[in-house]
Amino acid sequence: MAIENNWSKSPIIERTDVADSHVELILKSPELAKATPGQFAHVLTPGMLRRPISFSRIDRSQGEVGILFQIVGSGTQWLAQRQVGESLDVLGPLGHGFPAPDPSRPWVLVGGGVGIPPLYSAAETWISTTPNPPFVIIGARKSAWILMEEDFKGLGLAVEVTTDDGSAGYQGTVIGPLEQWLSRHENAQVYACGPTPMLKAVANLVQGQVTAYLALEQRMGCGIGACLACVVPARGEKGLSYRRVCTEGPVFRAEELMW
Amino acid sequence: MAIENNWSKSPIIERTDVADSHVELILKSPELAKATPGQFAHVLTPGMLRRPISFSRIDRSQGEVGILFQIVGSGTQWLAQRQVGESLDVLGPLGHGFPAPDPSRPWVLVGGGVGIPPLYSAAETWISTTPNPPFVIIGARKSAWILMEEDFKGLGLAVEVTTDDGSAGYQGTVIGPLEQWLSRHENAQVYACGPTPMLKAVANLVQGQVTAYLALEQRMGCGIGACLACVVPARGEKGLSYRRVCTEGPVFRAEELMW
Amino acid sequence: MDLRVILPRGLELANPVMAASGTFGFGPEYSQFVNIDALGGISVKGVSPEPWTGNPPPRIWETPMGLLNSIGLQNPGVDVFIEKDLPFLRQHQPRVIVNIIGHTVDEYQRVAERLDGLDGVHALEVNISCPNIKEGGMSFGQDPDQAYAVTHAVRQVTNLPIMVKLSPNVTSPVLIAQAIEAAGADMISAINTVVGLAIDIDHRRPALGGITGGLSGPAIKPVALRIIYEVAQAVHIPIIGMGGIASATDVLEFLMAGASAVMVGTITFQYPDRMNQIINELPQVLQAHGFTSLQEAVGAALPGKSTWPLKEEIPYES
Amino acid sequence: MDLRVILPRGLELANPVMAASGTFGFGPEYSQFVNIDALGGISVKGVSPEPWTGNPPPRIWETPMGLLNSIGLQNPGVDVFIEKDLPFLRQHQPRVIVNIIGHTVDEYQRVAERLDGLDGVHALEVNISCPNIKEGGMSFGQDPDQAYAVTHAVRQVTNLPIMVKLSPNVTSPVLIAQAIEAAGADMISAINTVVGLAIDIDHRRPALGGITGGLSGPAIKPVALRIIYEVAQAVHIPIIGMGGIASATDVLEFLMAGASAVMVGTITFQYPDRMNQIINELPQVLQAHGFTSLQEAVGAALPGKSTWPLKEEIPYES
Ligand SMILES: Cc1cc2nc3c(=O)[nH]c(=O)nc-3n(C[C@H](O)[C@H](O)[C@H](O)COP(=O)(O)OP(=O)(O)OC[C@H]3O[C@@H](n4cnc5c(N)ncnc54)[C@H](O)[C@@H]3O)c2cc1C
Ligand SMILES: Cc1cc2nc3c(=O)[nH]c(=O)nc-3n(C[C@H](O)[C@H](O)[C@H](O)COP(=O)(O)OP(=O)(O)OC[C@H]3O[C@@H](n4cnc5c(N)ncnc54)[C@H](O)[C@@H]3O)c2cc1C
Ligand SMILES: Cc1cc2nc3c(=O)[nH]c(=O)nc-3n(C[C@H](O)[C@H](O)[C@H](O)COP(=O)(O)O)c2cc1C
Ligand SMILES: Cc1cc2nc3c(=O)[nH]c(=O)nc-3n(C[C@H](O)[C@H](O)[C@H](O)COP(=O)(O)O)c2cc1C
Ligand code: FES
Ligand code: FES
Repeated sequence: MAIENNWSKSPIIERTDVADSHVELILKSPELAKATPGQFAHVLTPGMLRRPISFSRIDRSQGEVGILFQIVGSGTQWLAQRQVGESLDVLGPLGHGFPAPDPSRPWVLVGGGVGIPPLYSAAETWISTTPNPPFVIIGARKSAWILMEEDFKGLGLAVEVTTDDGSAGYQGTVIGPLEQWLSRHENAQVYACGPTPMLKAVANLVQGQVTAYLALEQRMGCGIGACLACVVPARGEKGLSYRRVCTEGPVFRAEELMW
Repeated sequence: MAIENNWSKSPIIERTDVADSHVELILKSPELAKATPGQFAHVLTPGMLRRPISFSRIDRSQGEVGILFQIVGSGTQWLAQRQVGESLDVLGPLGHGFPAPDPSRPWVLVGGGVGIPPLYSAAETWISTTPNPPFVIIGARKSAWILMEEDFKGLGLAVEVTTDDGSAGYQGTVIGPLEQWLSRHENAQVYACGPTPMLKAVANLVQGQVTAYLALEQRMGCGIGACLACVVPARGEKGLSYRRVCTEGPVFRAEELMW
Repeated sequence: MDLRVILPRGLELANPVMAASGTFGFGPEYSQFVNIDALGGISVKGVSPEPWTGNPPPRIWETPMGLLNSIGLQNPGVDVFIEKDLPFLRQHQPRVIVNIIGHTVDEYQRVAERLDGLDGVHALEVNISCPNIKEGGMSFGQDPDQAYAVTHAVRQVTNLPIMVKLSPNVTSPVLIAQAIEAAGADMISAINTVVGLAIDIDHRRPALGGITGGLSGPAIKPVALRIIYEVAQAVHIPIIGMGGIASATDVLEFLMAGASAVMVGTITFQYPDRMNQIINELPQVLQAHGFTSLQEAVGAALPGKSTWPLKEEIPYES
Repeated sequence: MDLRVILPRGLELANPVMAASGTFGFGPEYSQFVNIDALGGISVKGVSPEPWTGNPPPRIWETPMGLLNSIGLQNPGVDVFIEKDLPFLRQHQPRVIVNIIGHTVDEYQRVAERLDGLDGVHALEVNISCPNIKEGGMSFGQDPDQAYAVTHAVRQVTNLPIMVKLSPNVTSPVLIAQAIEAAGADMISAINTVVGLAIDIDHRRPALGGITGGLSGPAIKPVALRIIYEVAQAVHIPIIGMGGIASATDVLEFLMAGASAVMVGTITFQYPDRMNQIINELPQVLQAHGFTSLQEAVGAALPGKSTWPLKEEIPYES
């Protein structure tokens, strides 16, 4: 997949408080809208480093993308205060996103917390390219943090919700429903994004027996492969080494990752 | 003179672009309005240090004060962007201001650049307490930077203007007109504020023979006497030492200063 | 939550937040803006046996998230301190830590001797960042032998709790700290300012009258934490941490790195009541991070004490 | 205004602004955001004789106006650099400075030897902040004798212009700089990062996988300027200055403090084109401050060179 890198000032055309301390911004940007699901925007905030945020929606025809984030610190706080009409300074789309699903195989989207939005963009982008719609499993700590459930349903998808505290859906993590679904589907493709412990559990579950693409998070400097800050230990062509989430990732195959 | 220190959030009730890169803000604050002319406000800006600014007007009855400043760096830039309705976080009034003029003696106000505003507050405050109105000499590098001329005239005062480049009034510094005025007035009282070279010239001119009060500038830390950052070499009760502009000053008698 | 801190030789703080030397004068200056009775302690401006003149102005300059100062330790001398300032401090709650300075070992000893046993003086903080005028002007704090000599000399003449203040401007702060401990200090305070310089480009000269100055404020926080983290593993005496603290979460960082209490300096210039705020917020910040006491947080990020299995966890950030 | 900089052994820069090692990869990474042909030079990521793995993540952490990193000098080794990266650099204008690293004197020598005489390599920058694994792990840059030894060894095997990069984490940077000069270096680059640490209070552990890290960015600018100002008075070779540069006026500060050229690192992460902007603005900034050439500004704030009578002026700030 060719990486098209750009640097733009992208106007905010919509701003939504989507959940308790979660905000989605829609940006007008034909450049960013060339993104592949799983790629990210590196957004300028007042801190010393830009903030990486995945695309929650990619509308190529309208030249619009969404970013959906949780307010966790100074940068996301600042982002949450931006208003329609202001512009964001964004490097992107960056990184290697998810590969398109093989139409001949069943696929499942497994998202946790702020890992859900990039999976929505994957669903939206590829739903029309596969005969079987993906199954969606999304989890969060509590029901207030379940993101984009209605959006998935708007695509006509079946959505299984899990919460740690049982305040909505299945009580527990996404792993239970995933295990059940995998037991019923052969030759499946798993697309997952979420907190590291969740991704580890997915990798443990599939044990290299099922194709699983995991989108990782790591603290980043440059975001474009120059500083080697964002690494994870992973097996590449040249064996085990620290590989860059910003360029070799954020999406890795589960069996590449050494945990 | 008792120092009344306060710390307040003072709302901006008026904002005026008074000259090329000079802004005056009027603050509502009964506490600040207890100030003596020559005292200053220590204003919170985004930098690591507050910014000291003298009062340009003190209206005790309305509980309002003015600060008038030139935009020179990051702090004054930020201040210049404040709008009516916002509040400033101010420590003050701080320091020792000018003593009230002896009504039996003639007085003259000598101001250079942003040293002019505190002299206006002196004129306004004490004009009704002395039978002889003060003579006013104000200078700047160029006519666009002559401040508050109309305000002085509004008090019915005679104003001599000087500019370095001759673009308004007398070409040259305030020292020429001051010398002339002093030659015609015995037992005078000089109130001066302006750039250090101007104040030095005033001190040189009076040579301890004429009472002269000089309001100094120095880079400040705390603004309240704790850090010893803001000193100038000056003679006090205990002989020559580094004395604090923020507390022993900003107003010193010319003969105290060691330059 | 009980915020008391018990330190050696009976030094007990009502809470771990103290004013840092040189940024809080001798107490009265800030008392109109700060509830000084709520502070754990006040380290006063450095005092010497005789008055010191200090450096020529300008003495202060802003840098990115930092402050350069070259006050040059101007002070009226220990006698004036005792007569004029100590009576005020005596009337207030915070523990009084007298920061002492000298140009020779003998000067340190004289000022320490003079302060020993005085009502209202609760501890000494030995500032060893002064130039040793007998030994070529390098500071006492930059050489383990000299740091030892000063500490030892002060120890001989006082029963007060002594903390010795580390300079960060050395290759190995740990070696200095070990010398200080060996010489009989009860505590280490760390860190003093980092030597820096700014250029006044309009006047084509160094910005400060003293040419170089000491860098303080949030900019140096990582340097302070590094030194405290390393020293905490190398000595057995408590550490009083400082350098860029601006919030209660900053205090928690210092505690976790190994400090038993902290001092707060530069941020007071912007926000005079910040120490009061920090003291008010600290219990809640400790609780939110799973601590049931202040003491539990001290050293919580040190090897061994950290509740996280370092080796396992660090390669795989969660 | 002519911005060219003539440095020893025929090293000539089109302008004084270069990319700092480790923040600009090997060139191609940023080339889609930056006009790299406009840069004076590029110091590439440190290269060693064999590949280095680097430190466990997390490797980067934000601090107030600064950045902590513990990359641990991960690099593919000099052979991969020559095969894979040098061809790209060779096609571009900026002078290529290869930052070299080693764990032993011998390793430094090997990588220098390998690079000598290669088309497209214009200078070596010897990063002596690496731990000396034969001498207990303290870095080569923290001891004058070891700094001398590395510099001397590299000098033996190459005719390329050599700059040696000072560590700020020492008691006396001047002593190290003098050792480097005596060992035959053509230039000094200063400064490398300042050792620091942050605590991840949520996880009760040091924030970085490598525990401590190197502090860079505007926070350290005063430290860099101080070291450059002092070293400029103590050596006769040119200094390449860096540490927190974010603007053309920052560059002017470094020039006045004694640097002949500069490198820019951390700010590039926020603003990839900042070096281009600085180069564009520099002539105008120099002019506005009364300089008619770049060279005039170099050392303009040093004693003697400063146009201001220091003694007279400093006590009476105008
Ligand atoms: C490829 C990628 C995609 C991401 N997509 C999303 C998304 O779609 N929605 C969302 O809410 N979050 C996403 N994150 C996490 C997001 O980057 C962080 O929540 C954000 O950077 C926090 O910034 P802050 O200033 O609010 O927090 P602070 O804690 O103040 O940030 C301090 C520093 O740590 C970094 N940091 C903090 N948390 C993380 C983290 N989890 N991962 C990486 N760096 C971090 C910040 O970037 C910054 O440099 C993504 C991260 C990566 C690497
Ligand atoms: C007692 C007193 C009264 C003053 N009254 C006025 C006034 O009425 N109107 C006015 O325009 N200016 C006045 N000044 C000067 C004013 O404080 C500075 O212009 C202002 O601080 C510049 O801040 P900055 O952030 O814009 O500039 P920067 O250059 O970015 O400031 C950097 C630092 O230097 C300090 N600084 C810069 N210039 C001066 C200066 N001339 N004096 C003291 N500190 C300085 C700043 O406070 C800050 O700490 C006064 C100064 C003092 C000491
Ligand atoms: C203006 C100023 C004056 C200082 N004077 C002293 C002093 O007299 N003795 C001393 O030991 N430390 C002195 N310090 C250092 C502080 O006590 C403290 O160690 C340092 O500033 C770091 O803390 P901070 O970042 O919170 O300010 C001074 C610091 C400043 C800013
Ligand atoms: C992420 C990162 C990696 C670095 N890697 C190297 C390196 O490999 N070799 C080296 O000599 N310096 C390295 N440095 C130091 C920089 O070259 C520079 O000396 C320092 O960052 C100060 O400049 P700055 O504040 O402009 O970034 C690195 C700095 C950073 C931030
Ligand atoms: S963030 Fe710099 S290499 Fe990935
Ligand atoms: S500014 Fe602190 S004593 Fe004057």
